[in-house]
Amino acid sequence: MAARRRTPAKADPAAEHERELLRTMLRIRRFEEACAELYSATKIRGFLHLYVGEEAVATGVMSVLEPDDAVVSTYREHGHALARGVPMDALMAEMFGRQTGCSRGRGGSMHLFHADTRFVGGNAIVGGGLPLAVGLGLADHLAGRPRVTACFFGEGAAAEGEFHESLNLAALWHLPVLFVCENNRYAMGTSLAHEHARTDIALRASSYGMAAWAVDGMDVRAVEESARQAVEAIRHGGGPHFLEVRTYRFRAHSMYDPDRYRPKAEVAEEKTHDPVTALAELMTSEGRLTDRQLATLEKEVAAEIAAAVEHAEQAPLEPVEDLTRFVHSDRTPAEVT
Amino acid sequence: MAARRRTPAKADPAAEHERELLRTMLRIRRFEEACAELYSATKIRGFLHLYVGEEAVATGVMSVLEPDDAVVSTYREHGHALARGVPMDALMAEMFGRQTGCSRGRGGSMHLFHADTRFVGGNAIVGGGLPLAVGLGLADHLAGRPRVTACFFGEGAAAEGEFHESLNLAALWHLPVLFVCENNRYAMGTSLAHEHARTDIALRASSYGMAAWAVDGMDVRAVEESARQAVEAIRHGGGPHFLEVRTYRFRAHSMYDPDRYRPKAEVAEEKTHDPVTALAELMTSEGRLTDRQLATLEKEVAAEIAAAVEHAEQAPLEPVEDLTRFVHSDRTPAEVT
Amino acid sequence: MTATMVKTTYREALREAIREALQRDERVFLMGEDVGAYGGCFGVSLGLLEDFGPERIRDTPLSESAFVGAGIGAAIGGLRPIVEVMTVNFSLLALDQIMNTAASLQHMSGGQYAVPLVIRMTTGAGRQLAAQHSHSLEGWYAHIPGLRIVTPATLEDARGMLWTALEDPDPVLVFEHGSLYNLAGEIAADAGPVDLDHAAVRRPGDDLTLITYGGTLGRTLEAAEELAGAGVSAEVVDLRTLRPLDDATYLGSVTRTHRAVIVDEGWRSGSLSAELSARITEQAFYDLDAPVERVCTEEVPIPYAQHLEEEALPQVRDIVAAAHRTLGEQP
Amino acid sequence: MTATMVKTTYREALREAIREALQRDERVFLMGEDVGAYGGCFGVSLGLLEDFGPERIRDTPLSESAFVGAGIGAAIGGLRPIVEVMTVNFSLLALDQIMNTAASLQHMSGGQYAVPLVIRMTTGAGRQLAAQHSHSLEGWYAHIPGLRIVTPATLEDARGMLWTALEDPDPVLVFEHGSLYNLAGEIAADAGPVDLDHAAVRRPGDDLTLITYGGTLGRTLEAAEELAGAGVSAEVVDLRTLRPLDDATYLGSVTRTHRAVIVDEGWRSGSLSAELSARITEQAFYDLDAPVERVCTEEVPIPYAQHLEEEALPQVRDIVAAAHRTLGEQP
Ligand SMILES: Cc1ncc(C[n+]2csc(CCOP(=O)(O)OP(=O)(O)O)c2C)c(N)n1
Ligand SMILES: Cc1ncc(C[n+]2csc(CCOP(=O)(O)OP(=O)(O)O)c2C)c(N)n1
Ligand SMILES: [Mg+2]
Ligand SMILES: [Mg+2]
Repeated sequence: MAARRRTPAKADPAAEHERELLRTMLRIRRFEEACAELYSATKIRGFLHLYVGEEAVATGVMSVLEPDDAVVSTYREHGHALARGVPMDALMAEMFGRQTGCSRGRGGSMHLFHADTRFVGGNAIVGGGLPLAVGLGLADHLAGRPRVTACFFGEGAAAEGEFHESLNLAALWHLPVLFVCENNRYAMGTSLAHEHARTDIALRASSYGMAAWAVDGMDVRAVEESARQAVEAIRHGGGPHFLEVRTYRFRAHSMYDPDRYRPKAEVAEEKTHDPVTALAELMTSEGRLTDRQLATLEKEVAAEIAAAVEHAEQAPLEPVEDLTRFVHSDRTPAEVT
Repeated sequence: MAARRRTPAKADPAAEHERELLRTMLRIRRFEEACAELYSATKIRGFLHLYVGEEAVATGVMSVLEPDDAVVSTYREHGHALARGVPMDALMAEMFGRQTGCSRGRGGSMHLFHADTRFVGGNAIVGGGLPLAVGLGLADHLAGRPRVTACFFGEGAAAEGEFHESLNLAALWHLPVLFVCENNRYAMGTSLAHEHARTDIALRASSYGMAAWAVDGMDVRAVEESARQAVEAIRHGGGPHFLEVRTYRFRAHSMYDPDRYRPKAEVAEEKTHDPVTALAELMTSEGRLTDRQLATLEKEVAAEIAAAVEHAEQAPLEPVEDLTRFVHSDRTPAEVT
Repeated sequence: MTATMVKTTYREALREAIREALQRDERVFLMGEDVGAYGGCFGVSLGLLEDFGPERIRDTPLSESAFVGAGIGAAIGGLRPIVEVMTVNFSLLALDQIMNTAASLQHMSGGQYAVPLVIRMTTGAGRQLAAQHSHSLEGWYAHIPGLRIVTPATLEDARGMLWTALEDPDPVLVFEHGSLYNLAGEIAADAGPVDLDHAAVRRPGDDLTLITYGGTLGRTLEAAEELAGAGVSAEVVDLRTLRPLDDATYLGSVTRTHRAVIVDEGWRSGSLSAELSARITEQAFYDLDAPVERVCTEEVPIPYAQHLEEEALPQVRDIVAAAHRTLGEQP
Repeated sequence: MTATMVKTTYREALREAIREALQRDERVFLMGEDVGAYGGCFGVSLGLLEDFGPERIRDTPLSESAFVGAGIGAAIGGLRPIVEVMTVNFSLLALDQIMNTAASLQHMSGGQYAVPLVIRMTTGAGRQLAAQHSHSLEGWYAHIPGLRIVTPATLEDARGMLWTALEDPDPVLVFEHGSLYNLAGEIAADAGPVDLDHAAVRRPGDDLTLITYGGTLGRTLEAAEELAGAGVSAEVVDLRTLRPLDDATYLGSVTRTHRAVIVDEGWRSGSLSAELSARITEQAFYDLDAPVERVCTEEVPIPYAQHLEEEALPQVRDIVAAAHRTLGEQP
C-alpha cells in the first residue's frame, strides 16, 4: 500500500485504542498458533478448535463490554477468553490440564471459565449456551441491573432448536442479551448452504422482533462499532440485539480435521482478508502505527505467551484425591451468587 | 338471514361436495360432544382434547388429500382422524380401550393410528410430529413418489425447537410436506402473545423460504381452497408449504381444564363464528341445503355415533397376556413397508 | 404438647411450600409452562400469579430446553429459580441442559459456578395417559453426578422438601408422582423444611424390608398391611432421596431382616431397583437369606386401556407375592 | 480350509458394512452431521459421498431432534435409514424422538407401524474430551422397551452387526466406542453379518467371570491375561447386545465360576452393571461364592486432565483388584 506515513500521535486516545485492539487480536493469533504447536507436541490434548481468522469478532465485541457484563461462549473460545481479559497464564495452564488452569484442569480447551471476568464458559454442546445467556439476562432483568450478557455461537448452532427457543424467549421477555453469531460459513465440514434453507441469519433473527444486522467480521472497527450500538441500546432497555458477524476460519475445524471440504482457493482468497493484517496495514498506512511499534507489540505478545507456556509447564497437577471435588459445592448457598 | 331459497340442485356436484364437507364437520362436532359425555360417564379416560370449533381445519385440508398421502397429527386428533376416513367404530373403540380400537386399545384418545388411511398418529409430545412428517416427506422424495404428507400442530408447538429444525430441514431439502398450524390462540392456558415474541406464524414460516400464508379457519371453503393450492404445488415439486389456519377452540384445553384463563366474552364472541353453523347457514341461505336435508344429515350422524358407541361397548378387551405384544414386531423386515 | 394439625392435600402442601419460598426469599421465582394463568397443569400453582405477579410466576412458551437452560442461567446470575417442567416425559427435551450444563458446570469450571436451581416435575403412570405421558424416569436422573434427586411421597415431604432444596447450592430435581396430588390428610400447622439426607422407615418390621419411594409408597404400605394379616412383619423404607442414596437406612434394615423387596415404578431393566439390588449384594451379601426381589413395571410403553395399564404397573399383589418368595413361601 | 484374512481397522470395517448395505438394498441411506463432505466426524464414512452421492450420503444441519425424527419418518415411509448421531453426548437432544417415537410407535399403534431404523453413535471417554464429550449412556438406552442396543467391540462385530441391525424390523442403536476406531487387525475377507442375539465368550476360564462390552473389552482381556499370570483363570464375556440381554451366556458362566466382576464404563450408580448384578443375584444367587463386583467410572463429570480422567475410568488394575476381591485374596 502506498499510503502517506505520518508520525504516530502518541497521545491520540483513538489511536491508542486501535493499538489495543491490534494487541488483543495479535495476542489471540499468536496464542492460537502456539496452541497448535503445543498440540502437535502433545502438551495439549483433547479437541482443540482454533480461532485464527476470527480474531476481530471477539476483540470488537469484548471491547465494548463492561466488567459486570457476562460472556457465554463455545468450544472455540480461546479468543473470547483472551479478549475478555482472562489471564493468559490461567488459559494456558488449563490447556495443559494444570491446577492453576482457569478451570483447575477439569475443563481443557473447550471449557474455559473465569468467574472474575464473568466468563461463563466454554460450552461444547452446539447451541447449548444460548438458553444460559437468556437466563443470565433474565436474572439481570429481574434484579433491575443494567448489565448485558453477550452470547457467542456459530452459524451452525443457528440450526439447532435451542437457537429458536432462546431467541423467542429473549425477545418475548425483552431481555438484555447480545447474540453474536459468528458466521464463518462452515459447521465442521458442512457449508452454510447445506445448513440453512435461507442463509441470511440476521434476517431470521429479526423475524423474532429483535434488532439484527450483519457486519463484516474481518474489520474489527466495524465489529466494535456495531457492538457498541447494540450494547448501548440493550443497556438502555432496548431488549435483545443480534449481530451476524461474517467471518472465516483460516484453519481446520479442529486439530482432527483434514479440511477436505473447502476449496483451497476459497481459503486462500479469504486469507487475503486477514483481520489482523488488515488493521495493522490500515494503521500503518494512516500513520498510527510504525513498524517499530508493531515489532514491539509482537515481542510483548511473544513474551507473554512464552511466560504463559512456562507457567503452564511448571504448574502443579490437581491431586487425584480431589477427583470428585466440585461435583457438588464446597460452599453454602449464601456464598453462591 | 333473509336470503332467497332455491330448490337444492341434487345433481350439482359442487353442492354435493359442500354437503360432504358439512357432513364431515358435523360428524366431528357430534363425535366430540359424545366423547365429552362419555368422559363424564367414565367410559373414556386419560386425557381428552376436543376439537369443537376447529372442525373446518381438518375437514378442509383432508378434503384435498389423496389416499396415498400421509397425515401426522397431535393429541387433539379425533377430527383429523374422522376427516381422514378412519372408521368411527375403530375410533370410538379406541377411546374405550378396546381390541377393535384403531390402536388396539393401547393408544387411547391421544394416540389414534390407522395404517390403511396412512394416518400416522396421534403424537402427544408437542412438536414431536414435525420431524416425523419431514421423514415421511423424505421417503417420498427419495422414492420419487408424488405424495404429500400433511402435518398438523398447534401454534404452541411453533415455539418448540423441533418446529425450527423441521421447517429448516423440509425447506433445505425441498420436501413434499404440508405444514398445517392450527392457531387457536392458546397453548393450554398460555395465550399467543405469551408464547411468541412475534405472533405472525406464517411470516415466521416464510422466513425459511417456503410458501406460507394465513387463512380463516372458521371458513371450511377457504381452508379447502388454500389447502388445494398448497397440495397441488407440493405435488408438482413446489417443496414444503405452510398454512397458518386461524381458528379457536370452543371448549377447554382438555377435560381437566377449568378454562380460567380466557375472558368469557371472548369465547362467546368466537362462538358466533361457529364453522359448522356458518357453512350450514350459508348453504341454506344460498339454497344448497334444506332444513330437511340438514335434519337428515344430523340423524345419519347421530346414528353413526350411536352405532360406534354400541360397537365400542360390545368390543372385546385385548387379553392381558398380550400386554407386551407389539413392543417388538411380529413381522419380518420384508413384511414391513 | 401436640402440634396443631391442619387438613391439606399433597397439591396444597406443594403450593404452600412454593408460597413460603416466594415470601422468604425475593430471589425465588417460579417459571414453566402454564404455571401462571392456567394455575399449573395439575393445579399446584393455582392463585400464585394473583399474589406474586407475572414476573415471579412466569409463564413460558413450549420451549423446555430453553426455559430450563434459562433457569440455569438465572441461578448462576444470582436468583433461586424453581423451574416446573410439566412432566418428566417432556423433560427429555431439556435433558441436555440438565445433564451437560446444570449438573456439570460446577465441576467443569473447577468450582467457580454453582447452579442453585430447583426443577420440579410430575412423574409416573396410573392415570391411563398412555405411552408418552407415563414415564418414570427419575431413576435415570439419579444416574447423573452433580444432581440431587428427591421424591416426596408424603404430605410432610411435599410441604418440606422444597425449601431445603432451595437452600442446596446445587441443582435439585423434585419428582412429584401424578397420583399423589389428591392425597389428603393432616399435617402440623407449622410444618416446615425437612432434611433431604435420610431415607425414612415408614413402617417398622422384622421379617423383610420393602424398599420404595414416591408413587409406590402407598401400595407398598398396603402390601405390608396385607402381609401383616398373613403374619409377616414387613419394614417399609421410603428412600425419599434417590441421589445420593442413603445407604445406611435401607442397608441397616436389610441387615436386620435379611430379606429385601424393592418396589419401583420404572421399567425393570436398568431401573433404580437394579442399583439398590446391586448395592445390597455388594454391601450386605452375607446378611441375605434370599435373593433380593424387584417389583417393577413391565417392559412396555405404558398402554392406555385400564386393564393393560394395571397389568403393566406394580400392584399390591405383586409386592405381596415377591415378599412371600423371599420368605420361601407360597402366598 | 482356512478363510483368507485381510487387514482392516474398526473404522474401515464399519465403513465396509455401510458400503455393503448401500449396495445390497437401495432403500438404505446414511444421514447425519458431516457424514458426507467431511467424511464422518471420526472418518467412518470417508469416501462414501463420492461413491453414492448426496441423496444417500446425506449431510444434515445441526438439528439432532429433527434428523433423528426424520429417520423415523423415513423408516415408516419404507426406507432403511442409517442415522448417525455424532456422539451419544448429542443424542440427548434427540432422546425424545428415540424414546417417545421410535421405541413406542409400534406398541402405541397396536402393531401398525414398525420403525426399521438404525442409529449409530460414538460413545465413551478416554481421549481427554472432558465432561460434555465423554458420556457412556448406552446403559440408559438399554432401559427403553422397544429398542435393541448393540455394542460392537471387535472387528468382526464392527463389520457384521450393521446388516443384521438393518434386517431387524425395529429400531436398533449401535454404540461405537471412540477408542476403538483405530483398532487394527485381520478379519476374514468374506466376513459378513453376525447374529445380535448372543453374548460371546472372548476368553474361557474357570475361576471367575469378567462381564463387559464395547470399549472396555480390551482392558478386560488385559486384566484376564494379568490374572492368568497370577494363576487365576478368568472367563471374559462380551455382552455384545445390551438390550435384550443374553442372560443365558453370562449366567451360564457365572453359575460355573461362582464369581463375577462386571466392567462398565458408565457412572457406577444406575449403570448397566447394576442391572447385571441384580440379574445375577436374582437368577444365580445360590451359585455365588462372593458378592458380585462392579468396576465402573467414578461419579464425576469426566475431567479433561489426563491423570484425572484416567483415575475416573475403569483401569486394568481396578479389574484385577476386583477379581482378587471376589476370590477373597489380596492381589
Ligand atoms: C449438539 C452438538 N452437535 C454436534 C456437535 C459436534 N460439533 C462440534 S462443533 C460443530 C460445528 C459447529 O458449527 P458452528 O456452530 O458454525 O461453529 P464453528 O465451529 O464454525 O465456530 C459440530 C457439528 C456438538 N458439539 N454439539
Ligand atoms: C413437549 C411437551 N410439552 C408440554 C406438553 C403439555 N401440553 C400438552 S398440549 C399443550 C399445549 C399445546 O398448544 P398448541 O400447540 O397450541 O395446541 P392446542 O392444544 O392449542 O391444539 C401443552 C403445553 C406436551 N404434551 N408436550
Ligand atoms: Mg461455523
Ligand atoms: Mg393452540
